[in-house]
Formats: sequence, C-alpha cells, structure tokens
Amino acid sequence: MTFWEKLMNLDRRWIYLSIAIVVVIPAIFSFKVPVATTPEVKKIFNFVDKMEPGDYFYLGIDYDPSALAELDPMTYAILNHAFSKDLKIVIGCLSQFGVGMAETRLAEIGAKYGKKSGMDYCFLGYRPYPAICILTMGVDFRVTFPLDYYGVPLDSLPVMQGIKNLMDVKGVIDITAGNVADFWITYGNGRFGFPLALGITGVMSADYYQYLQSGQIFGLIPGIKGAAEYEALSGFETTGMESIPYQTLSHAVILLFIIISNIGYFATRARKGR
Amino acid sequence: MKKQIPIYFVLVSGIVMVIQYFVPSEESEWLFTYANDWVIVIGIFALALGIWALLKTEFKKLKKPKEAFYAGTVLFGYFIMVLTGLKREWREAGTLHMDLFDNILIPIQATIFALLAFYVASAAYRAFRARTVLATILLLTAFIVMLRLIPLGPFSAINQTVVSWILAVPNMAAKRAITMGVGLGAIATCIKIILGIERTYLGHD
Amino acid sequence: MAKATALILLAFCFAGVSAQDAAVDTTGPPLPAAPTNVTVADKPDDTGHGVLVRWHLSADDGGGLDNVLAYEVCRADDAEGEYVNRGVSVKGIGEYEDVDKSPTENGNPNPGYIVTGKTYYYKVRAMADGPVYSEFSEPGAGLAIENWYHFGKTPILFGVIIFWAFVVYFIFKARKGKEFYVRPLAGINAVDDAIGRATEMGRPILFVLGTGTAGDIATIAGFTILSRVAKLTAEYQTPVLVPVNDPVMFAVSQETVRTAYLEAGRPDTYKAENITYETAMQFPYVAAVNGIMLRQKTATNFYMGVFHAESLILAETGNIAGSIQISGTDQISQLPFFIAATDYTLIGEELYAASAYLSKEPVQVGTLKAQDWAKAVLMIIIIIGAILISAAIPFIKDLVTVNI
Amino acid sequence: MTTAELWWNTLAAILTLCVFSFLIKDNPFYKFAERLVAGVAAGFWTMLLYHTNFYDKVVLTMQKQQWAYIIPILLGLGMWTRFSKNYSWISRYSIAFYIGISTGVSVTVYMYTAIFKQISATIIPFDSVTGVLIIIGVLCSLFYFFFSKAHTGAFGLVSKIGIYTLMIGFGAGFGLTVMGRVALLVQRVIFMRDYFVALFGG
Repeated sequence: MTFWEKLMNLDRRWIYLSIAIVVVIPAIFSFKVPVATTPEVKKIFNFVDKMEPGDYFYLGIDYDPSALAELDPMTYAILNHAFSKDLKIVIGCLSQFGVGMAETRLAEIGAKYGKKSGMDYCFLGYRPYPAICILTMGVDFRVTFPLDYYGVPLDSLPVMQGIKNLMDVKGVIDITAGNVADFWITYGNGRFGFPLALGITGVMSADYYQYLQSGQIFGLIPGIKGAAEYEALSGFETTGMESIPYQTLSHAVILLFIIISNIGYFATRARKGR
Repeated sequence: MKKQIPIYFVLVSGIVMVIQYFVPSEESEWLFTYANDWVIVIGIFALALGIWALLKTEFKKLKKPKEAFYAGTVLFGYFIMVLTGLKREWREAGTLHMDLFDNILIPIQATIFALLAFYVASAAYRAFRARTVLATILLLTAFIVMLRLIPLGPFSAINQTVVSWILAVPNMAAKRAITMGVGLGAIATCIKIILGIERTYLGHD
Repeated sequence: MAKATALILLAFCFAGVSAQDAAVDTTGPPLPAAPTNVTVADKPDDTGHGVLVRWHLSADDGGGLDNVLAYEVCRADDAEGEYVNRGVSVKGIGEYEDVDKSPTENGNPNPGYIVTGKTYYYKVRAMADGPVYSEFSEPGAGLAIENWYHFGKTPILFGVIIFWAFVVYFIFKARKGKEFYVRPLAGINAVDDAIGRATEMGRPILFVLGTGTAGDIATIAGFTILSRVAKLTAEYQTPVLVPVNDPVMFAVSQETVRTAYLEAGRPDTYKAENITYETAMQFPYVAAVNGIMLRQKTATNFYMGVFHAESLILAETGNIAGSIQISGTDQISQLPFFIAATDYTLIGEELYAASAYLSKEPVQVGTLKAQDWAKAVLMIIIIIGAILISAAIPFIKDLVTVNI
Repeated sequence: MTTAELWWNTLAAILTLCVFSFLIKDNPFYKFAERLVAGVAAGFWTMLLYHTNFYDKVVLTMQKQQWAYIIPILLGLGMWTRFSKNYSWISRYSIAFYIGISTGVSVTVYMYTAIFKQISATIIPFDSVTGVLIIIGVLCSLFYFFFSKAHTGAFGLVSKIGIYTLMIGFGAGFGLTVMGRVALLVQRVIFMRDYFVALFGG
C-alpha cells in the first residue's frame, strides 16, 4: 500500500483526535482568533457607526431567554456601540417572555454610559400581536404604547419629543429567534419602507439570505458567528468572540482534511492511471 | 371481518378528517381535538406493550451470565426512574428523580449529540472527494460554506457574497422543490392508505 | 394588500381600555371628521366568535386635513349602552376584525367574548395627532354566526380533489391492465444486492424507521418499504432486525413483518423478538441502535422514515461496522448527511415512491404517474403565474396564495 | 459546589467519558452507559406519559364523566389484545383508527404547507436574475423527481440541472450545520473542564 492509499483509508480516529485537540485547547488556554467579517454584518455596523450623536434608531429585542446564548451577544454589542456614540434608541419587545431580560440588559448597559430611561432611550415594553404592533408603530408609537415599560406616558418623555413613528428613526434593527422577523419584513419594510436589518439564530439564517438578495433587509447578523463579527467590529466583545476559536479551528481542521482527502484521491488515481 | 373492517375504519376516519379541515364550526374543532386525543390515548396504552417487551427481553437476558450485568443495568435504570417518579410532584427540583434525570439522562444525551462534531469531520473526509460531478458539487459547496469561518482578509467578503447567494438562490430552490415532491409523495401515500390500496401495515391472518 | 393587512388586525390586541378614559380634546389641533357608514357583518370561515366591522374613511384620511392616524373601534351590547374600545386600525383601512373566542379569562368571565348569534353594536372614531378624536360615527350592528364551510380554503379543496382524481384515475387505468414505465432509481436497484449480500455473509439486516411517530407519513412509507424488504428476506432466512422507539410503531412493525413472512409463504421463520422496543427518546435510542450495529454486525442497514440529528450518528456507526447502507427521508435538513455518509439515498419524494417501485404492482406504479402529472401541473402553474405577475397580473398568485 | 453536587457531577462526568470512549471503539464502558440510559429513558418516558397524557386524557376525563373518551380508551385497551395470540386481531382496529386519523389529517396539511405555500412563494416576477434563477432551479429540481420519464436527451439535461441544484443545497446544508455541532461538543468540553476545576480546586 502506498502512502497515498494509506492516507485514503486513514483511520478515522486520527480525525477524531484532531477535532478533540482543537476544541480542548481553547477551553484550557483562552486566546483570540480573528473572525472573518462579512458584508451583511458590516453594513449594520456601519449603519450604527455612521449615525451622529442624537440620531435615533429602533431596536427590537424580540426573543426570549431560550435564544439568549446566540442573540444576547448581538444586543450587548449593539447597545454598547450605540450608547458609546450617544445615539438615542427606541426599544420594543414583541416576544412575551423576553421583556424582563431585555430590561435588565438595557438598564445594566445604560448605567455603564450614564444613560437614563426617558432621556437617552425609551423602553416601550411588550405588546402582543407583532403584526399590528409594527403597523401601528409605523403610524405612531403612542398608539401601540401609550406608556413606556415603566408606566410613563410617551409624550412626557424628553427622548420621545419630535419622534412620532418608525419613519422618524434612521432604521430598525430587529433581533429575533422566531417569525417576528417575517412580520418586520412584510409589515414593516413592506408597508413603510424604512431600512430594516435582522439579527437571527444560526438555524434560521439559511432562510433569510433571500431577503438580503431582494433588498428587503439591508443587513443580517446570523447566529453566534454574526454576533462575533459585530463584537469584533465594534470592540465590545463577549461570548460571541469566545466561541470563535473553537469554531474557526474545527472548521479549519475539517477543511484541511477535505483537502488532504482530495490530494490523496487524485494522487492514487494518477498512479493507477499510469 | 378481521381483515375488512379495519380497512373501512381507515377509510371512514381518513375521509372524516379530510372533510373536517374544511369545516370551521365549533363541532368540527371539537372533533379535531377529540380525534387527536384518540391517537394520543392509543399511544399511551401501546407504551405498555413496548415496555413489556423491553422488560421481558431484559429479564430473559438476566439468566445469561454474559448479559446479566447489562440487563441488570437496564432494569435498574428503568425501575429507579419509575419508583422515584410516582409522586404527583415528580418533576420538582431536588427530588431523586430529577437528580437522576439531570445527571444521567441529560449528560448522556448531550454527549451522544456531541459525537456529531466528530462525525461531521469523518464523514466530510470520506465523502467529499471529487469522484463524480455530483460529489464535486457537494464538496465545493460545503467547502465554500465552511470557509466562512476562516479569516481570509479581503477574500472573506467575496466568499461571503458567494455563500449568501448560494443560500438565497440554489439552496432555496432545492428546498422548495424537495418540499413539493415530499408533499405530493406524502399525499399520494395517504390516499393509497385511505383507499385501502396500501394495507401491508395492517397485517392479516 | 390593504385587505390582507386588515385581516391581521386582530381584535383583542388593545382591548380593555375604555373609550371613556380618553377625554375628547376640544382645544389644540383640529379634529378630524368622523368616519361614516359603519356596517357589521359576520366574519366568514370561523367558529362564530368574530365579526367584521367596516366603515367609510374619515374625510380627513388621505384628503381634507389629512391628519387621521388611526381609527378606534368601540363595541356595546346595545345601541345606547357603554361603548368599550375593542382595538385600533391604522389610517387608510376601513376594516376591523373583532374576534374573541374565549368565554373566560384566567378563570373569570371574559367581557370581550363574542357570543354566537348575539347582536353587537359598533361605533368608530378617527384619531389624529395629539391625540385628538373625531366624533363617534353612528352605530352599526351585526352578529357572529357559526360557519359550516371555510371559503378561504377552497383552493386547497380543489387541490385535494384534483390530485385525488389523478390518483384514482391512474389506479383505475392500471387495474385495466395499462403498464406504466418508471425510470430506474439507484437506491431501489441496490436493495436486492444489499439483501443478497447479507444472505451471503450470513448476517442480519437492520431496518431503522427513524425517530418520528407511527402517524408520520414518512414512517408509514417506511412500513411499506419494510414490508417489501421483509418479504424478500423471508425466503433466505436472513433476519431483519427492527429496533423502534415508538410503541405504536412497535406494534405496526410486528404486524408488517409478520404479514410479509406470511405472504412469502414462510410464517415459520418469523421471529417476533427481532422487532424490539429499544427505549423512548431520541439519543438513548440511537445509542442502542449503535450497539446493535456493532455487536450484531449487520450487513445491510436501511434507514427509512423521519430522521433528526441522529441521521449522521447512525450512518457513521454503520460505516465503521462496514455495512451497506440505504437511506431515505423526507427531512430536508438531514438529507445532506445521508447523502454524504450512506451508499444510497432516497431523496424526499423518492422515499414515498420506493414502496411502489419495490412492489412492482401496476396499481402502485400508477400512483407514481399521478404524482408526475401533478408535478407537471405545478410547474405549469409556476411558469404561467410568474409570467402573469411579471406583467403585473397577480391572478394566479392570488389564486394559490391561501391565507388561513 | 456542595458534596452532593460534586458526587452527582462525578456521575455525569464519568458517563460523559463513557460515551466519548465510543469514538475509540465499542467497549464495556460505552455499553454500560448505553444500557443505563436505555432503562432510564424508558422509565422517564413511562412516568412522563403517566403523569401527563394518561392522567389528563384517561383519569381526568373519566372523573369528569366525559364519556366520549370511553371509545379511545377502549381502543387503547384493544392494543393490549396483542398479548394474546387469539385476540390480537382486535388491536388492528386500534391501529386502523390511528393510521386513518393520521393520514386524513396529513392530506390537507401537506396540500397547504408543502404545495400551496411553496408555489405561492415561487411565483415571483421575472424582474431580477436572482428571481429567474430561483424559478429555473425549482422547476429543474422538480423535474428530477419525475418517475415516469426516462432522464435522457433534453429531459436528461433538465433533470441534471435539477440534481446539481439539489446537491448545492445539500452541500450548503452540510456546511452550515457544522457550527451547531461543534457548539454542542464545546458545551460538553466546558462541562468537563469546569468539573475538573471544581474537583481540583482550580
């Protein structure tokens, strides 16, 4: 048996061992691996980054704790990025069980930058029936949410002065693990035409690239990898970037094995052909 | 009678459920829930059959010295879960039942699931060889998609553009076509069963 | 579009705020004109707990002062009674669905509940920035009735009838003796060889029906394939091992294999203990099947049915054991793994076709012809639909777009 | 970590290693874990169905005197005739209803979700290259599933484009899934790391 033939029939346990090594090492020694940034995440980063202090955007925290692991890093990075640039944010929840979680995250990050509810951001809270919420917010936030999460009338909030509906903000970023994304596309972007970007879970991602192609969304943060990209771009790093060493190394190992496998295949075929 | 009557049961219950779908009335909604409960209740009683067969096999094995230890393990696992779970508050934290659930079932399940990380690598090594045009297409697409995790500087952006196009266009088209094919195949199978053309599953004497 | 949007405007969203709470402001911004002509009709296609409220838009909506933002819809039990807010509709839409099916709410009577056959009165007013409100419209009245046919589902009804007719027609033709050509499928051709191989090696065949339930159509397709496979093996005394994880599947598999042996004329070789209930739950089941493959050294593994993440675990373990593997599933997410790790894969519809191929009965093959005709019809609908919609004629698209 | 927690974690860690040992080869430790979890899962499932479905649909319905439920209960009991050789045919009545209801429900569900929804989504105007390519991809892939036409000549070409499209879809599906699978492994590795840290005090 030649070297190449042996390679073709490589004992699979060498492959297992390689995978084991690349997932154990980052667990013991933490280190950083750069993440490849993609245009769809970069566009969202640029959208936030290019806004002037005092500009508004709407952030939808439309997920519940079950999707926390993948989506929270996105919320974390975007909120930090926006607050550090003194942007004004209107935040709403269209997912019933996510509102408490969102409030905690918002208060914690807001406090870090000395941002106050009602002054620098407005937390609308939760309303059921996402489609009608989006439609009515496109007309007037006050119709959907007469009061904010803390029970204060929107009209009396300084941050909401001169801002009436979703057309008055620079754009919408919706972070979700469910079909709320479809409602934002159909009823939000579809009816009102405001710029829309999505942050979604990894399993959903394959189904949402079509909206990027058709221009219905301008950006997309897919799963933990997308979250890591935003973290890397904005410099506000958390669990997204921590997961990248494992992922990059194991993908690299698999790709390497595919290359070796094909080199072996062509080498043996060439030998046989002679 | 043993053979014909069940075929009529399939026919009648099948047709009734097809018609039910088009009737929005409250009675029809009740029928839908009720029929689904039939399926559930039959399933509960059937579980006893499965468990009985399982225990019978393991009790038999208990007599063979080579198998006795493993059969004992199955029986131990089964009866300890049943006995600790008899109370109405069986799912409350801190009970022995939950501790066993959290520390036996969950870690083993999660670890078997985690084996997949190794298997995707070995399957990729073996299958992704450019033997035929089809294998090459499969290999190249998977390669490009996996490449998105590797930082390649400016090339990453190009690669990602290709990936998002693959996902939005051919991947989407493939999914839709398979779904439609599955739909037709499944409905045809249902019709064959409802009409009694396919009856192998029912058995006869 | 406006109608489709309005359909989403479900009632209970903003219910509970009494109209009296918000005092009508008479100073400040100009008031919009009141909407007119409120009509109330039964909401079609439902169980009788919903009404459709329609009105003519305010003169200041899209014209006049053009200051209308939304409409507030209020309901009362009698014309002079207290009108309670049931919800809002955005500007430009003169329609609102008031639906409430639950008689109780957290154990208390639900005031919003719509009783079938009871007359309700509705008033609508326009809201403008401020917020300021117009006068209420004149009341309109109507009642909800229970419907016996879902008109919205008519296209589906036609779909079912047409396809059913196709199937019956081709079965009828086949019964009359018409032979249909079917192209070869690699996965099916491999079945005979795979069974032969097991027989030669004197090793068992493994048949995995997946982790669905006995009611999943893909599992039922799996039963029909199991039946053909068992029939082929009955003669050779090659055992077919069928480990299952669903108890109904367990009973049906026993019947299927037993009948197959009976039909092959070898009821004596049927062994009930080859069909085993391994355990409930996905991964413990997979672990048990892994054990069977490696310890019983199965020569051929079939995977036919509904599979989830376990597809690759099974296929790779079978590979380690050196088995020939034939797979088939309707689960799109698992097909890549079967394609990569098993020798032959029946993709989606091929799984359903397999039992017809294996049975070779004309009647069974006839249904494949029906499926092909249906596919041709679907393709024509897509092409014509796309051409028409490119010319801004959405007729076909509207026809096949079913909103339930 | 309390002592009890440590002991439980030790059990979980040992079982984790038992399953991982399968990667080297089948061995008694794996077989032990496999058999243990088979018993535990069956036991858990028994109690789950007992406390939820059996209690709700059998005990409660009888207590509330919902006599309509006697029929499914009788059909359920009918399954038990399988214990007897002479009366096991009665269980076929139960199976017949089970399959009849399941298939009857599926006909319309598949017609709606697998046929109408997909067609409606595929009818898009020919106003972009992407849109045209999606329609061509769907049609060719659908063509691949034609059973009663030999895939030769022009048909062969179309169905070839179809199977290529399907393969691109499968390749993409494979490539996309790797991340999730690695993440699951990482969770187990981190569990083991944290266990050893707790055991040896970091």
